[in-house]
Amino acid sequence: MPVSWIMIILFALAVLGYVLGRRRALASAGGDMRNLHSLPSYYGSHVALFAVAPAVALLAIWLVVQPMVISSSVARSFPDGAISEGSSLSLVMSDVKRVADGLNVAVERGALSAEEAGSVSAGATNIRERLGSVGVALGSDVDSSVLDAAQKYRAYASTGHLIMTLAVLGLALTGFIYGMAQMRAEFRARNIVEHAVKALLVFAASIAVLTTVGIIFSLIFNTIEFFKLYPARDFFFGLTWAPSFGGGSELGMLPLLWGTLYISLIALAVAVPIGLFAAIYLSEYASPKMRAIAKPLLEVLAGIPTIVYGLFALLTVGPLLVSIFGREGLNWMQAGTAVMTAGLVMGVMLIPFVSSLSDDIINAVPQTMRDGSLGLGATHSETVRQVVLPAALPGIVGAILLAASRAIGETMIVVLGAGAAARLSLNPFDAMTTVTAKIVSQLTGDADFASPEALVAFALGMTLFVITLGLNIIALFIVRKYREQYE
Amino acid sequence: RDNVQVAGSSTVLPYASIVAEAFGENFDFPTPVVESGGSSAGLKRFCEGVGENTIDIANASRAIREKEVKACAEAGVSEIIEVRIGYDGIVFASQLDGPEFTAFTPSDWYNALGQKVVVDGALVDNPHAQWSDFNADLPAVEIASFIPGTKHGTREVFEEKVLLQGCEDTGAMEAMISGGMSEDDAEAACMAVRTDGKSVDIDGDYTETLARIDSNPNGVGVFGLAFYENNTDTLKVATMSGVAPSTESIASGEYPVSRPLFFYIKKAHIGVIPGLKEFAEFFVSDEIAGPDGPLANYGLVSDPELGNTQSTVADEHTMGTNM
Amino acid sequence: MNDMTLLERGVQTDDIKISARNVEVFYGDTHAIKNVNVEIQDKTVTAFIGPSGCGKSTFLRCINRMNDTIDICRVKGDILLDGEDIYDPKVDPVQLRAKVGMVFQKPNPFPKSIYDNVAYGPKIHGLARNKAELDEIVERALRRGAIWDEVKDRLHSPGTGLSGGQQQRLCIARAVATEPEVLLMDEPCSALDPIATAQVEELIDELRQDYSVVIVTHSMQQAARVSQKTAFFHLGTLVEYGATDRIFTSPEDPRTESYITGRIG
Amino acid sequence: MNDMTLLERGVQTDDIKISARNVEVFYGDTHAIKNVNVEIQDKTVTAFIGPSGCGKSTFLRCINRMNDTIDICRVKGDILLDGEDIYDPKVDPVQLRAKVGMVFQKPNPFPKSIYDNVAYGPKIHGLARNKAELDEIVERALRRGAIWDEVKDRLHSPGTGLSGGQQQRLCIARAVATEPEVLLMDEPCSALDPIATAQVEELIDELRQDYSVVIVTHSMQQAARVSQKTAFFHLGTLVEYGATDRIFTSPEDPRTESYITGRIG
Amino acid sequence: MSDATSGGAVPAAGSRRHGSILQLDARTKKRNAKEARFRAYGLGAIIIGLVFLVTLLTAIVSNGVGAFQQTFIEVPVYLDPQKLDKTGNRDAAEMAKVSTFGYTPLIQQGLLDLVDREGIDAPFEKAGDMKALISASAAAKVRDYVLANPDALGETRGFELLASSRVDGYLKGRVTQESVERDRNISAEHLQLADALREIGAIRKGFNSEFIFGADASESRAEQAGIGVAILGSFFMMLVVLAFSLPIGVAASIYLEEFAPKNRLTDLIEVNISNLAAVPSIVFGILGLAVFIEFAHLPQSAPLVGGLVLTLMTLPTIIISTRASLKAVPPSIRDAALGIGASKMQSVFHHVLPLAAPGILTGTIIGLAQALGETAPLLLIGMVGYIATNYPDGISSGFLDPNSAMPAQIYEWAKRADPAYYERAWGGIIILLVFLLTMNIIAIILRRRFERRW
Ligand SMILES: Nc1ncnc2c1ncn2[C@@H]1O[C@H](COP(=O)(O)OP(=O)(O)OP(=O)(O)O)[C@@H](O)[C@H]1O
Ligand SMILES: Nc1ncnc2c1ncn2[C@@H]1O[C@H](COP(=O)(O)OP(=O)(O)OP(=O)(O)O)[C@@H](O)[C@H]1O
Ligand SMILES: [Mg+2]
Ligand SMILES: [Mg+2]
Ligand SMILES: O=P([O-])([O-])[O-]
Repeated sequence: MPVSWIMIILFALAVLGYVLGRRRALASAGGDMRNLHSLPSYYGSHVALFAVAPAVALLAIWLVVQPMVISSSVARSFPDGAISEGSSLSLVMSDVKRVADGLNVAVERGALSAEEAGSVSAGATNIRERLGSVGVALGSDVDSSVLDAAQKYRAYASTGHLIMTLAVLGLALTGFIYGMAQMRAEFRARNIVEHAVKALLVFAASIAVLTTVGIIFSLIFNTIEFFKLYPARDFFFGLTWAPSFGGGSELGMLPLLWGTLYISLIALAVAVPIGLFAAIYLSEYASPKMRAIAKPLLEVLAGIPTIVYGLFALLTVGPLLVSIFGREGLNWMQAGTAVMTAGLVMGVMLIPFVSSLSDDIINAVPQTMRDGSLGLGATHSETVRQVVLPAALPGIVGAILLAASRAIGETMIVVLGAGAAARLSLNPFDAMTTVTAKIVSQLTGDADFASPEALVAFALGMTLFVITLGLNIIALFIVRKYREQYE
Repeated sequence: RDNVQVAGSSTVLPYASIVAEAFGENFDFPTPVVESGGSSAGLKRFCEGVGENTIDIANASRAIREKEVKACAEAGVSEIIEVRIGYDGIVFASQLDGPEFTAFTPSDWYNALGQKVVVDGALVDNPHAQWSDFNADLPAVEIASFIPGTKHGTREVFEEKVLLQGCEDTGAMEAMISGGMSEDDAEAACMAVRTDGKSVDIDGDYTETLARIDSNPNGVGVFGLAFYENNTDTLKVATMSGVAPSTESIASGEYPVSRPLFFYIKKAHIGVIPGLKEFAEFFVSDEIAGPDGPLANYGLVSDPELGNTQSTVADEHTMGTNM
Repeated sequence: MNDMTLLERGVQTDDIKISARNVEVFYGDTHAIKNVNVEIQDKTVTAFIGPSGCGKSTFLRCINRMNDTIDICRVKGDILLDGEDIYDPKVDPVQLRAKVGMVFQKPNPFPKSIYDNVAYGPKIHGLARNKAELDEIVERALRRGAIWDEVKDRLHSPGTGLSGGQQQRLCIARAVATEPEVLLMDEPCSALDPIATAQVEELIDELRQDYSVVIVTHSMQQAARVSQKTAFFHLGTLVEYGATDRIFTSPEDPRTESYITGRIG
Repeated sequence: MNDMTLLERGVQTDDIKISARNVEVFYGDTHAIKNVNVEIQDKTVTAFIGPSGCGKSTFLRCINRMNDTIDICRVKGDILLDGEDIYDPKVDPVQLRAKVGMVFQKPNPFPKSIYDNVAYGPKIHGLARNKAELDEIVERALRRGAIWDEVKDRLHSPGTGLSGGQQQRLCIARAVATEPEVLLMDEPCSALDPIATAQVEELIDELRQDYSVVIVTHSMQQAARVSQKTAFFHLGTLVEYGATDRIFTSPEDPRTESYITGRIG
Repeated sequence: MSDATSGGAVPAAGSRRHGSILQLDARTKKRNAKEARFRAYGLGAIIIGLVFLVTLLTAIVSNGVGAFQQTFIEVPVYLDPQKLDKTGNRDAAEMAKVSTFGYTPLIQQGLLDLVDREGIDAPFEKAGDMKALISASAAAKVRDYVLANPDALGETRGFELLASSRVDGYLKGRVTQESVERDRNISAEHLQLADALREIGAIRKGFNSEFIFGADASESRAEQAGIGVAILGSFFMMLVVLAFSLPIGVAASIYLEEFAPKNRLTDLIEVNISNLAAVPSIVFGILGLAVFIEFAHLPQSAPLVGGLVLTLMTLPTIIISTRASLKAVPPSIRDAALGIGASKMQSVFHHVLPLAAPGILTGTIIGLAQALGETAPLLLIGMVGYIATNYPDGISSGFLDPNSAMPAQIYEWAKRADPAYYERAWGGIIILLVFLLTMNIIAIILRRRFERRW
């Protein structure tokens, strides 16, 4: 039975469980839900939950584990000499799997009958071609040992699948009956259901953690590879960033890190005051109408594609700055692309991150706080600065951190606005670049993908990850320290 | 999967997309998907392994490297067909109504951008501020050049065919070697670009270079021939060592700065992915890749040895085996 | 209303601190205060009494324009402070509120330390020249709020961690710290035990020497104890206003009488 | 404490609803409740009195485990409801709170309509089978909370737009709507006028027929009027507990006496 | 105790002014000035923001409106059976063998004939000279027509074809007689011819619905490119993002803010989430490639995968804003619910969450806006390039078939050499913003319903 069918059956069981469970619980309470411990719907959900959750969990685990078990047992039975020169067991196994899958697909599409598929032999038919015709690619021709293994694989798999189907449906039924058996008036259905909901919440929270794990895993191997090719010391403490194709690149990350910091700082110096003042104005001073219009308008700033900002930096802001700070003006600036250009434009993009979130948080501060302050003869601005903002601080810090994060992660504006020069300089009118920009450029560049010049992207990603982690930990402690809770 | 999946170089992308579009129009196969993302990223995905969830063709603006071939083989991609589709000309262009940048030599570029140059017989840190400082025929304007960033394969070509050449021509190379550098070091030093802001690396694409030149009248930029040909109304191109860039002069080898473009086919997918072989053959057919085909029309320098390429594809001739 | 005639005479005496003329207040469509006329004397304690929901708080909030903060609230009529219309566009509500302090019905300490709660007013009004003076002001205010002993050891812990009654006294301390000329107190003793109540009443009495105090209370006894004048509100109207003694001994309006004797609510 | 002996006798009587043994409560390092032992009888009104900040609310919140929500609050000792330890890990605080309802010191209506405020409890406890029944429950609760007349025309306007006293009565109505077995009321009449107070007291008296009511009050009179038992707290300790008559007429502890006669605060 | 009186020793600090409330005292004036300044800063901030917005929008609109107009050219084409059906038996398979390359000359000849017939004075003799006027897409259009209507062979039919991007640019003023002087693709004479054809009505400018509904085209056919398929790609991606990131984000926030025990582990998760917000988006692409394509074997270039990657990228934004707004809900609300016997779960879902809804929606708006405009991660999972060529033919193929997304399409166009694409890129941005605004308006309406101050 295909997995989708099993899912449909489980779903049907859940619906049935809900209806029957609810009914039975009500019946046990003499039809009056006031005698029930929990609301009737909780009882229904309870039965549905027990019918489905364990079964789905089993199904999921089984689907992941079965192929592993089968391939290891097939691999074990593989004759030692059967692996040809220059190949490896894992490669052969992936061929085995592909052949096995291919035969299944062929049967499904009617290219082979089930018996034919079970009895094909390596010599008789050109399997590679026949599988090819149903869209299954094989890395090399199929020899008999692979074919045997594939047949074995198919046999195990179909047995496994049968057992799985029985086990899952059995478990579902057991859960169903168990759930039904508990349908008594005094049964604490709500607690169980809420535990399940809580488990869901935990699961959702753990997705964030899993993402982190995933990111680390998808970066770590290539990072290690990079450090095998390039000395870590030079990477972390090198003052020059000069990749070159012929080898002999200098890949010191400090200039990039400095650029990242510098640009983010300027961006925040623009976005935080503007955003915060805008938020304050919107939530404290603006008429509801103005707020209803201005807030979403500002939010549009967050939605303009960054490439537009990049072009804006390159074509408008850069030349403007040059005309003021360039040779004709103060002579601090050589060209339009500079930290300042990118920082300013990025700051504009980040305004809504600060303004909209802060506005919501400020708006949530209870009116009694304001009344308390105004009643003492404070001006509105004093109230805002000394009472409302401190009360809203944790949320505002969150918004600012989000903006900072966005600044660190931004590429397009940096590429177009700040130039691609990796440089350690204090002058904000110099061109610089950031870690993120370089991750993108090295990753999409032309260097040999196994060379340090390409792999450095992963090391940069990893390092940036660790650094921002550190910054976030610091931020957490600061927020803890200044947190104010109203009421 | 019933469509051909192509990924890789953004330089090859325009050509591949022209072919893919025509292929979709003229064949019953669905239009191939051509992703961009860079030669390296494309080859990396190409070498992930065989099977439906991997790509069939990798475009590259350089030849696949030894190490990559090895990595490919380790992942089971052992049979690769290499197809050279033509050449990408690299040109030097400036604002149409900017200063008279009409003729360059490699020496000029080396003098303008090299880190160490020869002045009055001595090797010194590059002191040149204006083009006319070293070549009176060039305009007396600030040096402002926009060259491909170190991520671009074009940069490699620029370094080897222009800077290194210029380094030798101006005698800087000699001065370096006589100054005690090994030949390799000297070569590396020749290809080092000054970092004082006169030369700006462009990590983006030619559109960005164009925008930079738009906003800086004295700027000179490095472009692909195709890009230039589509923007002749805003750019003027300079000759290199007296040769004007054109598909003809590049094909004949007169114009020195160009690089070959390739794509790589996963042989294991031929016969499996419908239309793969047809697409490859269509790509290199005379109608398409020939000197009058739409590719050449768009700026690809068509390969004088296109015939060989066609038979490579037809025979599914993989790399590393003899013809 | 006939009981108003009694007041009309007082209009020109200069010890009138606040006089309200034909005040009407609306919350949206709800007519919460109906044509109220009242004159509040300086250096007196005036008590507002009346059943819950009759508009005492609303009227109180009119006097220092705290109603401005409620969007849907509209105020009509004139309220004069020292003969000046507080709803005059030229009037700065901030300056007004510095003069007319307020203690709210629900204690609302700031989410700050106890010290900062009290020091806040003096700081913004610049009442202290230095830290020592500020400390002094804070201590004095907390003592007057009858809460000093309970909090002197935890001045820097949050004001929100206090008990209900403590919060109420903190808010009183906070209000007196700014030395307002008029102090509006909305049920300042509702959460206080008798002893604390007595102390606050003592404070009110003390304040009366210099200032004018308006207090909303539900306790007839308290009104009788602390106030010299009493105003009785009912369903948004000011039913009767006069000397406390008189109101409690010989109310003129039958409604006042029923309320005092506990018959209407 | 010697006054406890008086209670020890009552331990085995089966009309004990709640019994607290050696309860200690800490807020961080502050020791807010010190070794309190008390037995609260069923179908009785018990009054907690004592100066502000002495721990009445804290102890009250222990009884339905509302203190769980304060991070820094720790409770030691046992509190038994019908003989079962409510701090037992097996106990579901939710179920407990459904049985032991609470009216908070500061009125805290939900920012929803008046109707929804009251209907919420019955809804989540499944007390009504249909809309009509729910309407009935809501009306009855609002009537018992002595606020029906004032809000019957604006049931669907927000509960937060009510006056202080109205909010308090709304919260009372909300609590009785769920028909708890024990009702904890933290100064339920603090913002109420005498008439409303009388109505609430009537309600309390009515509730006593079936349930157990614990009320915190600062008004000796009120304690005397409504309660059968009175507990006097001082600085976190339970100083004296006994029949209300006795406490008010012949207190055993000198502190109780001083408090009742208005000498300590 | 005599707290109340013992404080009398302190001199009444800062003797109070008894001035008129109509006259501001010096200090109040100063404070009011400060207040006014503060307020002005706020207003200024908003104005600055709006000025930037207006500047950007003006730039976008002025650069992009051109994309919504397109030049068409009406050409009578003689469908020559000799060329198009060599066998003459109208066999579809046989006819399909004639590729677009076979059709091109017929079309060009058709135009040349038209020019001659109308007596327009033009220095062109060869059919090939007409190439510069007509889009390369024309051949496919005619071919499709012929294959669908074999009966038309031998007749002359009028086709409304796309003009080439240069002619289009000429009519829009982007290309001028002078600027084409150096253009290898077209000459000034062509432009004069175009003018003449316009006089007789064979060339006209019209609304470019193809741009809004069409598919991408190759580099050499800027005039044919449309963003329609990419819109669908983005649409399906946003469906995925919304379906996953909002529930997961809110659920995660609820757990962390309301249920999680406050310990090291939750701190770790918290830090971890804010850290994810700082991960460059391309790294999410790396992750997506590894997890969804290489590990889970989901198809490449599929909106489903793109959506999943963007979901992971948006989650931190939603979680951070949701947590901030949950934190802002006053504890008394929770107490009130718990006090009448609601479970923690009920108090959260019934009371806290609705009050936090505005903040959640804001986070969602911003997160989705970010996701909608993001290109970098799509680069690695194969959604950037020449991809969107066909409309998906159903819901599941909408999620699974190769497709691009609006920002990726725009990014691609902006890179292309033909200046006509530059205009399309901006036009695409206009459409992207319209899409974004529609999305926002829905969220904003919802948000306003939840907003209230208590
Ligand atoms: N959340 C808290 N954090 C720290 N301390 C607290 C907290 N809540 C109460 N306290 C302290 O515990 C003690 C007892 O407080 P509780 O609220 O129980 O007093 P109470 O008897 O109810 O007083 P009142 O009559 O003023 O309401 C007080 O000293 C108070 O400051
Ligand atoms: N923000 C508001 N929105 C709408 N109506 C309101 C608002 N505040 C008060 N009201 C209504 O105005 C009337 C007067 O309210 P007010 O608060 O002045 O009463 P009060 O006399 O202070 O009562 P209490 O003694 O209960 O505090 C009441 O009916 C109340 O419901
Ligand atoms: Mg009131
Ligand atoms: Mg209390
Ligand atoms: O994209 P490229 O690899 O050609 O630079």
